[in-house]
Amino acid sequence: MTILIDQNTRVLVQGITGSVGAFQARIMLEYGTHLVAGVTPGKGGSSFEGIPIFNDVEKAVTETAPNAAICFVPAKFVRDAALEVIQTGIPLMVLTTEGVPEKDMLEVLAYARSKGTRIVGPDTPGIISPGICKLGVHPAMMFQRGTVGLVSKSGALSYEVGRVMTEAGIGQTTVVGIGGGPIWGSRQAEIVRMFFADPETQAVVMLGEVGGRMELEAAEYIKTHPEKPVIAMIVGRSAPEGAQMGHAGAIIEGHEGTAQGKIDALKAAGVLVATKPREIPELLREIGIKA
Amino acid sequence: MTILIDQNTRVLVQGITGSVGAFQARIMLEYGTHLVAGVTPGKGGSSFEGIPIFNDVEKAVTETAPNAAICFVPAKFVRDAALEVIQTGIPLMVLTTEGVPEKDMLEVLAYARSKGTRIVGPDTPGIISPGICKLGVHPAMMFQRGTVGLVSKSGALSYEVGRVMTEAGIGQTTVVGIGGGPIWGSRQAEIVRMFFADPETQAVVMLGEVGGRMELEAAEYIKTHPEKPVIAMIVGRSAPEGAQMGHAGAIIEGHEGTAQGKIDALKAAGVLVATKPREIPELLREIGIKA
Amino acid sequence: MRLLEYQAKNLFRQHGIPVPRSVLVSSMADLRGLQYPQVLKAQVLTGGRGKAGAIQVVKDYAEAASTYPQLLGMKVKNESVHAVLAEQKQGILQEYYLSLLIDKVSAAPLFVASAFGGMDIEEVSREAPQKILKLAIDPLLGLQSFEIRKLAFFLGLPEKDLTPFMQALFEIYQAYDATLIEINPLAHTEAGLLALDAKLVLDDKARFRHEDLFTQLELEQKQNDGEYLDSSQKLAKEWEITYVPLTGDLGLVSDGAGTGMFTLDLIKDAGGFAANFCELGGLANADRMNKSLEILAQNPYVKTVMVSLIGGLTRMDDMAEGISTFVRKHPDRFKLVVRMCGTKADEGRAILAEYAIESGEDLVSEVARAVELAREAAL
Amino acid sequence: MRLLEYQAKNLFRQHGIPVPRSVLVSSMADLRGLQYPQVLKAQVLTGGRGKAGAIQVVKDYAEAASTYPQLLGMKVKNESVHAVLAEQKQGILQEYYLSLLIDKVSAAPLFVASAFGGMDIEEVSREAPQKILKLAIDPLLGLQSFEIRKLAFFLGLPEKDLTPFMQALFEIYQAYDATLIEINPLAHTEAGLLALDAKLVLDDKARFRHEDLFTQLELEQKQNDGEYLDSSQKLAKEWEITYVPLTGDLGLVSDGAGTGMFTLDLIKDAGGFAANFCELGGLANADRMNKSLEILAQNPYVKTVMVSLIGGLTRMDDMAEGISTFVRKHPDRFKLVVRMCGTKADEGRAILAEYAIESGEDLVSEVARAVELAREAAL
Repeated sequence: MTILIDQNTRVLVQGITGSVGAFQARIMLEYGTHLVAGVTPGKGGSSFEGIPIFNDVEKAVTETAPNAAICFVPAKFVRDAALEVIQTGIPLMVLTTEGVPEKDMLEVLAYARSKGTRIVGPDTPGIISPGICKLGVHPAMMFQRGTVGLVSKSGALSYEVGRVMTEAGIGQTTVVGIGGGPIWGSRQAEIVRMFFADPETQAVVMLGEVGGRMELEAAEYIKTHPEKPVIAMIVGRSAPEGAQMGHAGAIIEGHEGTAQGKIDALKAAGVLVATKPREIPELLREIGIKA
Repeated sequence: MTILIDQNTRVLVQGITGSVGAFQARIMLEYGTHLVAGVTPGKGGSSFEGIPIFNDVEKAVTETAPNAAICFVPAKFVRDAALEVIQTGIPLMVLTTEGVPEKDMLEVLAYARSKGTRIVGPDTPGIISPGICKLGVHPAMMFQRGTVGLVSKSGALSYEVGRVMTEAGIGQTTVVGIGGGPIWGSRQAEIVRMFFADPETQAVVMLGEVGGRMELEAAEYIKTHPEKPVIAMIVGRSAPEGAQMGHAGAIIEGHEGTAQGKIDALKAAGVLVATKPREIPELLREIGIKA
Repeated sequence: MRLLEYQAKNLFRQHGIPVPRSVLVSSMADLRGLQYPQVLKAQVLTGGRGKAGAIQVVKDYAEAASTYPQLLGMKVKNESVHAVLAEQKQGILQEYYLSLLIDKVSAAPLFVASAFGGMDIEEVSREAPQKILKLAIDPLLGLQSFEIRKLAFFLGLPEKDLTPFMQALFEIYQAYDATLIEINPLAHTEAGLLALDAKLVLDDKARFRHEDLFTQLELEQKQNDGEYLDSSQKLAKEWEITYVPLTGDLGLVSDGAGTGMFTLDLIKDAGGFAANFCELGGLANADRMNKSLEILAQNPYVKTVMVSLIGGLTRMDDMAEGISTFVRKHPDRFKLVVRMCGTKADEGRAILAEYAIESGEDLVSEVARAVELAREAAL
Repeated sequence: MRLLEYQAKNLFRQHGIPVPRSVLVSSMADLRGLQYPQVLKAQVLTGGRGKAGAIQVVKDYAEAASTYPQLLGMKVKNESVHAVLAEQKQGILQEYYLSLLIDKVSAAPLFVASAFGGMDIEEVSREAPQKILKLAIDPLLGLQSFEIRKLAFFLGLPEKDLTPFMQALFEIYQAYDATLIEINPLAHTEAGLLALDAKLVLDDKARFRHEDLFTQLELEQKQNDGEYLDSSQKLAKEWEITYVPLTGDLGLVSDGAGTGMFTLDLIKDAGGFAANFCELGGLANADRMNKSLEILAQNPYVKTVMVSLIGGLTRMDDMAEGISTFVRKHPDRFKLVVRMCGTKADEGRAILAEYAIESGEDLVSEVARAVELAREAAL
């Protein structure tokens, strides 16, 4: 099994006629993802690669019954586009766009919580369940079907790790990019929990970064729910310390955001910590994951 | 069994030190309702009839774990009071106050929907499960324990009907006043649905009025879910037609709001329609409800 | 409270809604120097002005000067005309309908729109409901661009033309607690989209938030008020007690709308004729009970009063206090029949007994007694 | 963007937050006629001014006249002082702490408050966290009265005194996309509550909504900017590309923050020294790739550049176009090592091969090669 997306995922694409949206929609189609509708205001009634385009999401939902959406619109329009999807009750939405204002994201996430829509992103490559469904921009050649769940803050880093796992013959159930932040629709601990609940996933690889406290949350969750082996890699060991946001940053985040602080917390939770992608397939083999 | 409230209901009272709140809180206490907390900003730390008073709802919730709230604050403060309760996640709230601005109610109900709080009211006497729990201002002597569910728009009319039922020896599982409107937290059809789902309730009595289309909704629900006998009484057969709100009222409500229109729709749904309270116990006896 | 057209249009202008150039005519002099043709519109609160002839197109000053006094002298559904608005006549290409109202069913502000506006909109609604779009707005989220787009596509109007209208309607709803804002027609003219008419209702329950605005609007409407309100209604308005005049001779006071309406039904069934509907509402206390009887006392035809009380939130001892206060002041004004039961009913009936006021517990028999007394009084 | 204290206080004033009377000193003349004692405060963006001696109390004009030039001449954490704010000295009864910031964990605007404000607030937060209240506000519902009451009870302040502060903070968050607004201390003085200091950060991502405000604030800060930004940083700021200068000699460009940080780690592990961190972000195209190399070219110490690319959303053919554009213009500026794989990588590497640019698929070996070339260049 997979998490979040599978062979029954029916996808609506917002911004399907833009240059990025059109390029990525074609790749998703080639991969076998069921794209059922595109939305571009003003282009309703036309079509894209045989997929009907609508002026508004509600009409697209009534006529094509999507159960997931992916958004490729520019940052200043993401709030409106996301609210429109959430209002129709679509249960899963991937926001690929970078640079969405933080206040917009707070409002989108509050509305999503109230309507029961799960947001992945923003600033994320999205989700891929190799061989089954691709809801995003992951380079497909770097992933293959398998039994390891992979979750990452950084998109590129997940490609990096996917690639060495795949070269070593170790595939993935689902690969989830949660996005570059600083506000996240889905947090690492939540994705880890989903992987723990997925019977096919045998181990989880979690990729994090310096800054914030999301990896610490994940460590706390894993410590209290030691259900499956977890391997983590935290990058930014050599990065300069981030600029502090006045006193408030320190009051809220304390001094836990360093790479070393995160590595320590993960180790204390029983997580195996790698420092290079190549160590990850080795560690997976050691805990019994077979190629 | 009962609906909405039972012997495990733990009540928080907002406005417990006001004249109406204090008077009614004492009556509820005498009836055996478990009042666990009062809230009056500025009186935190004191107590009322042995019940602790708090400055804010969150603290009351943390310390006394109520699962229902009743609000006796003046109309202009109801919005704030209700939002405060809803935010803590208390699942049931009775708003007794009349004259709450309509926009305030829209906002309260939207927030309640998003947080999963059921609102009963505003402008309602509340709820009584005779002999078990009283969350409101119903005159207790007019009700007794039994097997008929009673739901009413008008508070006074439900006393009227409760009284003749009780005199005839027919008691009630729960009596729900949904409030005088024009905006309702809980609608008649929803309460009817709850009574249908309650194993102890053998029949439902529904009291309505001229105006609006709530009784028509209930008729539609009963028509498609003919699960238990329903007896209805609609008052206002002799009332003058209400002033129309421009074209918009007619576009929205059509011409369905008359008493006769409602009576016709209810009869078509298989509901027995009474014209006087005294007919109600007679009809109940005819369908096999025993004293 | 309902606003007159020109009052509503003043609010529209403040929120950027384009309306035709207009003058509130206060004398014949105001009709000079206007650019004709003009539309002269009687400023009344009742609807159906067009069909009642209270809106007249005038092609020049001479015609305006003869039409203006006619409008001022007329009544629309019993309401006298005290003000006339002269508005520049527009060349209309298409009439749309746009309103925002508080919808009770969805418990949300609801936009209603149609590309087939004008006088026959209710017929469109009955005959071709698919030509009307209803769009509920999330009360917490507020109006969003995607919702404006949806309505613009439905109406076939450019989004940028519709945006200021929808945004202003939503602002007016939020800023003034409007329960209905209606533009019919929203006219497509050579000068772009214009609000040709304006209906606006504010929520009386939210008056505390807009005291200055309400006071000013009422001041402007004042001369109208006196006209068609009888003295009972004036007092009821002042004291904020629900009071609806009817045509009979048996006065009625109740402590709830439902029980009041049921009592009305019973009066009719017993062969009586109610003189009014009057209910005290949730905050019923001794003072309001007394005041409601003072209101009824304004009606010279009423000699008998049925008081229908069943107390939950209302305390019967308070009610009895209020009744006896009235009786002390006006000992022989009414024959009173009081139905009283519920919270503190024993205490209440003891008070009534001191004043020898008839009371009982059973509503049907008390109503029968009141109808009988009213019939005797009429003989 | 961070605001200078006086800029933040101007916004505070516009939203009704009481602040001490103050003058932005532009010459010695401004120091005459003030009511002494005054506080002279260097206007810099960096924190820790008090501990750095950049805030001085002066008891009269003579003292002010000697202190002012000292402040103007000083640097606070490498930032020169270009402006000084003279503010009337206040008699402080108690120092509170109040801020509103965007909290990443609750994904909500979060008030943080304490009755123990002032310079040691971070210590309070560590040692006695129960003395700090954190209150998340629902982003759609907005700030409510009950929340103000809760904070007022916690701080032991009257609700009516705290209300204008909390409301203004929330307004500023909503109106200007502030990500942090901090008042420390919020001082209880004889004149009531006053914001003695002000920190304000606006969300650069929301600049499109506040173009005029950002431009004006930047104009005021301009002289400061040039000072401590090197020419790479200036270009990066202008082109909106993420660029952080480091102290080494090996330039780095990546198409993602995560992969960039990982490449930094690898450079360190391989014994190299990165000259910078530079990432293109999600909208990476040929132009941004070219520009990022132009930015690195401003740093004379950089002779070797590692380009670390793994394409998902980014197309490798676009990246190769950007690199070759730079190489055509500056053929011998850098030795380039490109790690390239992912979307359209074959097409991209074909383009690089035309320009004889070294490229490979494996990050670790490409980093090793880049570190080796940098070492050779340093010899």
